[in-house]
Amino acid sequence: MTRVLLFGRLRDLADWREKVFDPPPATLFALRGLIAAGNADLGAALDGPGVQTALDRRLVRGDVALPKGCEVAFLPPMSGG
Amino acid sequence: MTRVLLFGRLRDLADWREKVFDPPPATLFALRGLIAAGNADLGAALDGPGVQTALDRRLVRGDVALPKGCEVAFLPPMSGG
Amino acid sequence: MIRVTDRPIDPGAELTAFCRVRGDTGAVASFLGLARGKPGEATVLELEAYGGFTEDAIGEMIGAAKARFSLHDAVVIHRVGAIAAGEAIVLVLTAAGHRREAFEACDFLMDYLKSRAPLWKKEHGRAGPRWVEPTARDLADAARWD
Amino acid sequence: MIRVTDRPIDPGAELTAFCRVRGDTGAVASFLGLARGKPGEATVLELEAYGGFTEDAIGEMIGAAKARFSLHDAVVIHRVGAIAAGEAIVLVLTAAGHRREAFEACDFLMDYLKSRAPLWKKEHGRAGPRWVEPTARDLADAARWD
Repeated sequence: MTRVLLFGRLRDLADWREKVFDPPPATLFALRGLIAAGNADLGAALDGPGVQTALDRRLVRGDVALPKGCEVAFLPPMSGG
Repeated sequence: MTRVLLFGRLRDLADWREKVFDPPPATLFALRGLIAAGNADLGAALDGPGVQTALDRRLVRGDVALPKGCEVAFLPPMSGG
Repeated sequence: MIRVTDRPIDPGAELTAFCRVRGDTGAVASFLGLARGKPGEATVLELEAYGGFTEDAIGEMIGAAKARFSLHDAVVIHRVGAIAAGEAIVLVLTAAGHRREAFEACDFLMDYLKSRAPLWKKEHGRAGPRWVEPTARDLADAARWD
Repeated sequence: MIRVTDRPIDPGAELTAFCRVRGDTGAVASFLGLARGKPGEATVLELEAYGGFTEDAIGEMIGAAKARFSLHDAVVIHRVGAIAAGEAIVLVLTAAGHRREAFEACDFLMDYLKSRAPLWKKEHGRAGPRWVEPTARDLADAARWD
């Protein structure tokens, strides 16, 4: 299974904050495809400017393999204090 | 009478902090002459760089008349907090 | 030290604690960011962090600030959750030998926090909720240090 | 507000008081100058003010800072008399709408206090007493605002 977290305006778009994908998608792009299939607006927002992706709490770029039991977080532009 | 105050290293040079001159000198330069006559080192220090003079708590430059019962303070370069 | 908390921040108590036992420190700078009240409006801020990730990212910037400005110590305390007008959002404390380093490090950390720290801020104002993103000024301020 | 005092300064309590009732203030910056301890040396500072004159001069600079940086409020508390290592010498607090103004005003007031405020500082160190005058850096820092 793969745990997915959304933050900021992505969460409002999705109306969920946390979701478990099981069976787990093999790669990040596969996961994004699944998300976009369920919610096209959210899928488009994940491709938007400034959205970063963290895999097991480390930022990643492009497509990457998703290890078993990993956590993927989608981070919209940060707004700080 | 004229009340004279010294601050910082001027006070150490003079070994007084406050002194009353009575009869009062008519002008600032007359006062400085009296001080220099009593202590040449102090007189020279009053002419030193960065030493300012306050008459009744306002900075003055050059020679000025000293009103009755005034307070003259000699302020060496300031060192702040 | 970094602390992300949903409890109110007590800036005075934090400053007192930070000032304790400072041998060669000559300068302590602080910055406190407050939720601004808008006249006639009951604005509430909602701040969100990514537990662990946010602390790590801010902790890394504190380390960078310590090295860059030769700090003796630095603390960031960031509030999350619902924050009412007038309440403290963020407190940054820096200690250094001299004032220039303490000031610049505090400024540097705030610029980072306002534009690049993993925190998301929603403003519940009269016009309804909206997600706040860094202003052009915030981005320009942060770019000064690059 | 300016206060020159021969009593210890409690920076935390002052910050707490300063933060009370802040409607549109989004930013509070502070700077605290501490008497630095030198290893193996019992240094004592002795600070002297010219009662009234010193408060007026600093008060004038606070007014200038308020106007120049659109401050909501500003406080300077300066200790005089004998000050032991580790004790607070000066505390500057500034409140503004945004952080840049609060930081710059605090920086500006400190540069003024370190080089031009009517205060005289004597250091009683291992090498005997000496009057401290502004360093080249202090003078250059202050000249940034001219």
